[in-house]
Amino acid sequence: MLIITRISRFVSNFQNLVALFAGACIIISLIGILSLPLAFEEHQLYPKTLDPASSLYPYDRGGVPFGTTEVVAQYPENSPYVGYVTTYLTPLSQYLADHTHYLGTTIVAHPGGIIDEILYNTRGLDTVVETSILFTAFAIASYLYRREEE
Amino acid sequence: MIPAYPLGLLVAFASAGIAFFALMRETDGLHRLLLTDLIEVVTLAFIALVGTDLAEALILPGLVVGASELIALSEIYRIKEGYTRPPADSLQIEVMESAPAILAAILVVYGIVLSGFSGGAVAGLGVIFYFLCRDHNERFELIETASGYSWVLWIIAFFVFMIFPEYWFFAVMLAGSAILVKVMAKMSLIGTMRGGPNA
Amino acid sequence: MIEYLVFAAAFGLLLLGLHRKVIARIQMRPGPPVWQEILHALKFSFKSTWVPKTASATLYIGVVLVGIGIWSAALFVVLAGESILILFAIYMLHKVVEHGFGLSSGSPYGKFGGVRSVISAASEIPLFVTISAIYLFTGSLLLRDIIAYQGVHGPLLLIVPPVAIAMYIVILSKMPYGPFSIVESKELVSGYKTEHFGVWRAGISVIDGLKTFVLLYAFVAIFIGAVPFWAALVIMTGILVTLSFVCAVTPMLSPFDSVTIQGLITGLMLAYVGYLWWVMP
Amino acid sequence: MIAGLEVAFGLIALAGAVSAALIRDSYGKLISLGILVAGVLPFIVDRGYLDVAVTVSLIAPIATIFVLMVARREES
Amino acid sequence: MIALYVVAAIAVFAAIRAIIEKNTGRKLPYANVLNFAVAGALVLLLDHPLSLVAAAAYFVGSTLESNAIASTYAGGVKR
Amino acid sequence: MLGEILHILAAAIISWILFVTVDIFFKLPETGGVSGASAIARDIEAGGGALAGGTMMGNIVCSPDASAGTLLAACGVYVAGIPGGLAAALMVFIGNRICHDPGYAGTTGAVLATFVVYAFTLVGFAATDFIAGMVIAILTIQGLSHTHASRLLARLWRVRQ
Amino acid sequence: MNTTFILGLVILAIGVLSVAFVRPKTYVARLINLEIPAWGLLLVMLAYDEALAILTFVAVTAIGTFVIVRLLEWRDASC
Amino acid sequence: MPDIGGIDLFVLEFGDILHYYTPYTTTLFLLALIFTALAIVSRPEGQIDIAFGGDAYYAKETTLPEMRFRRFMAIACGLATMGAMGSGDLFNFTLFASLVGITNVGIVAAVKNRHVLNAAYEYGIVAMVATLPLFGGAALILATTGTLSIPALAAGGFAVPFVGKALLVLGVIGEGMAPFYAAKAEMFRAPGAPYVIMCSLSSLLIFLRVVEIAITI
Repeated sequence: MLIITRISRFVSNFQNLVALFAGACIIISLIGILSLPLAFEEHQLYPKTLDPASSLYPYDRGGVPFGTTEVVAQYPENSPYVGYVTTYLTPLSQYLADHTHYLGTTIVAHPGGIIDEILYNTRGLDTVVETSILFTAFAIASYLYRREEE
Repeated sequence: MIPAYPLGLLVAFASAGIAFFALMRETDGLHRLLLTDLIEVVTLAFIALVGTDLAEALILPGLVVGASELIALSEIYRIKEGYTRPPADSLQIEVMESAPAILAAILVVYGIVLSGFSGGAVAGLGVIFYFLCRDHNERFELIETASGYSWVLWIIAFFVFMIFPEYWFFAVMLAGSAILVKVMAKMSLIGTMRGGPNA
Repeated sequence: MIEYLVFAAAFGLLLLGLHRKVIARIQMRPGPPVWQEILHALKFSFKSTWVPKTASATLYIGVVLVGIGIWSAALFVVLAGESILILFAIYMLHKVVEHGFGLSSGSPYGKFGGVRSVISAASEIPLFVTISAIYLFTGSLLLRDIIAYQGVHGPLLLIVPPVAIAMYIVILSKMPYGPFSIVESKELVSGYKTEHFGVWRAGISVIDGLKTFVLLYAFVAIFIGAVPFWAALVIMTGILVTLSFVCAVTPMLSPFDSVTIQGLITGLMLAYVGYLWWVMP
Repeated sequence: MIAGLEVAFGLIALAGAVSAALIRDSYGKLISLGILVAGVLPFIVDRGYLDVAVTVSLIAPIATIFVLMVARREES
Repeated sequence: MIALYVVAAIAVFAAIRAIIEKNTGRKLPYANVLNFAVAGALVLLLDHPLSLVAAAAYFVGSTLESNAIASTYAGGVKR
Repeated sequence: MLGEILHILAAAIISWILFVTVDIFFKLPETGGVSGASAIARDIEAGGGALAGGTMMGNIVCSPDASAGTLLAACGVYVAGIPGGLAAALMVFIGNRICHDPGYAGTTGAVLATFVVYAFTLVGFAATDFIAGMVIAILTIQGLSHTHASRLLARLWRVRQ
Repeated sequence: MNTTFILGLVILAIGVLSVAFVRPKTYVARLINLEIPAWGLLLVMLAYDEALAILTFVAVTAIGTFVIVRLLEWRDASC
Repeated sequence: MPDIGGIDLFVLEFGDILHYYTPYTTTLFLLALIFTALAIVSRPEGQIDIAFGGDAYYAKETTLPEMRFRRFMAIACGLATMGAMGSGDLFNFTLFASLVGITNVGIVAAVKNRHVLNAAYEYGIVAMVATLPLFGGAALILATTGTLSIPALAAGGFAVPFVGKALLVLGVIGEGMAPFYAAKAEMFRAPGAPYVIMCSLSSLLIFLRVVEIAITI
């Protein structure tokens, strides 16, 4: 009975909460290490193909601009325009792609490109949720901050 | 030859274990906050190890989640500990007069070119750096409103994607620029949340 | 439909009355009559009713309706042989209803009841171990599949007795006057129910009746299998009497101790399920 | 990149990381961090991500300046 | 290629010197040599106009960093 | 192989002379441009060096000066000929502004170095030689012995005065 | 499985250790040490060619540093 | 897919991310909806506290801006919970779980009581740290199976590592289930019942959901 009381005293103090959770995570990490090696599945969604010669390197996924591109999506039937954004280049990025070789990242970060395709089209809901998290966090911070100001 | 993924996982799991061990031993609130930042890094390592385009698209939300929770928690910590007096002066060295304007200009322009999340973060950093060294008495609400509207724009863009996919071009442009404005505004707000007149 | 509800609520209240009676007899008291709880429910229905000034009115009323709603749903889930996951989800969400009762009134006693109900959140965890153990055997969580499985292989009570014990403890933690019923212990007046009176209290009685009936009936269905309805009622009464014995002879634990004990039980159950998982082909 | 160079810059990065971890003085830590960055950048450039390299090398000092804002108070 | 090896060797040397030096003020010149070496190496690694920009950005950035560290170390400007 | 090493050494000497001349001409050893430069000078003096030389070294650390100009100009010439060198000069100029440097030593040095390096590429030197040479040159000033380097610079500074 | 990847993992591990067992145990030391695993992770991302992620990660890390610095500043001002 | 939540009632498609509702998740979704509606329409109660050692009692007032802010957070929490209930994608689910964590902190962060803020901060640290098991678990499952879609994983043919599931469950438990409830219990001392119960409801619901996920995949 004594040990139970001691455990419950430890658990009831919320200052120990983080330590408790950290302990649980350590155990899981150990299980993780013990369960190695885990094999890496080779058939992944949205695999990479690298073409160092391309001016879009490392984001050149081929395809025809304003046409279709092969994108390994989970449910291609749900995104009828899958692959359209992947090949799209705005005039600016087209200019960069034509004249330089090492700006692939900038070109792809500019609207269009595979990452925008994933972030905005096939997995757009992730982005919605994630911006909501940002929004909520800022709502909390700015509410607290401005309440102090008054 | 050991394959890369299990090796990476081994390091990631070990790092997670070490980080959690430190967290378990730590009692000070602010040190705990710093350690959570460390744990964010380990989290991203897990995602980065996947190594596909999808992983990259997942790192971005992961990053934003970590940063935003850090912001909210730091503010709660400040209120909880009752640190209410704004900091008196910032760093007073020569480069603080010369560097911010140029660097911020470069970063903001580059951020606008990038657009999207990455652009927002880069441009936001530039704006923070600028505000850090200048007197800032711009309107807090104004930036907030701008960011709110851009959020709405982005949501609209998302639904355009889902419901009228034939207007995808319009949607991708809208989404890219709205996210840019939104993230930039949010990030620059941190720069202004340092006390001072109407900050 | 409605007659099932009325019957279940009335029978559940009758069981609760029996519960009080058995406890009283064990403790050498005469105890209230068996139908006392039913009378209570009827009595409260006709008493004057309003909402306290400090209360959050909508929540104060709404949560009663939600409580009745979820347990009615639970009853039909059990009767229709749907997924027991839904049943247990409702069981867990009963917790939220308790919070709603406790916190909505603004009374300190109610609030403490509500806070304790958060503390006792550990009592739900053995449930999920139960679920996973059952799933290991039956490969399905639909109640009708489980009953069908037992029709072939015999009652689960005999196949996996520890799991049945875990479920028994889960039911025990929801019984009044038991070792785990910290949310309505007497130092908090009536715990989360303190500030609900009149029709609202009658509503709570209905919830309690339905809850008791559904949990016991689910126990019979999950661990004993298909039996005639009257036989099920008899078995339920029998289980209730054993529960009353346990409640009568054990002291009430302090809030955190009760949680720790439930946590330890969960740990044991996890080990057991892990063992089962290991030895199963 | 040629193996010898990889080793050289890897050593720089590693030395920077280890010394940043071990040095106790804030300024020393920051300088070691600069050494770490110096070791990392050639790897980025070697892979051909010049835009990334430019951004990283501009952002790294900004982060250092942020840290300096508190390091100064610590020392005084 | 020899140029690249020379630069890399100097970089390693400078990094080690900077690390083993104790005094902050005297560390910085060594770090400065490292910056020179790495900026040179960046261009030598990749012969492209943009790598000039990268080298310049790196050099300016790290100089700014050294400047900020040194100035803060000196106690900042007295106003 | 050997020829290239000799070229690099020659380039090192040429760029050494070039940047030290320009820096001393622009009075870098006189005062620290920023407080950090003065602090480095103090530390070097405390380590047995000369103050004027230390100040110049501090200024080299804290802002892109003629040495940086030479290096970047050499890089510029390497990647794009004369226009590259001039672009490098522009970047050094921006760098000077970022680092709160009031002078124009870096820009001047870069423009001068562009033409010097270009001229030497016409006589058989490679621009890469100058990059490596410049790194060696800066090593002799900043990286071998602060004491001796600062005394040498101080002596040169007295000549200028 | 190349140098970048291994180097990244090693630096990540060093960094995690240095943050977890930081000496001296001050906020600033921990804050600076936090950058080490970040650079290790950057190298890991680089090994998988996740350039855009690197770009964002660097910027967000700097912002995160700023958030904590700001908190420390408030703390210094109030204590 | 194993029939543990019943058959799919309907499926909502957002590109690669499906939202699907079984009778089980529909039940949970409806409950979240009901309590969100309650949080929208009801006003906070005037909590009465006793000053111990005397007969005095005092009422805690909730100011209007505070109430608005907390109501906003409660609604956000409800929406996040509803999203997590239907989500058919592991990573999306973890994002919703993180959103639930941060809104839970937000619901109590507006309270000025130091004790409650302390609890909220501790809870916030755990919620933030829980992103490692959550995202780590999702990433691990993605790497070892090559997909994130729950229906696809549930259809079988994938060897989902046990660690991945354990990480996911642990992450959700960290968002406020037993035995990590201590901070939550303290958070409940804050006034404002309709909003505070959203904290408990949301963590219960996402826990119920993750149990279903862990069993199905």
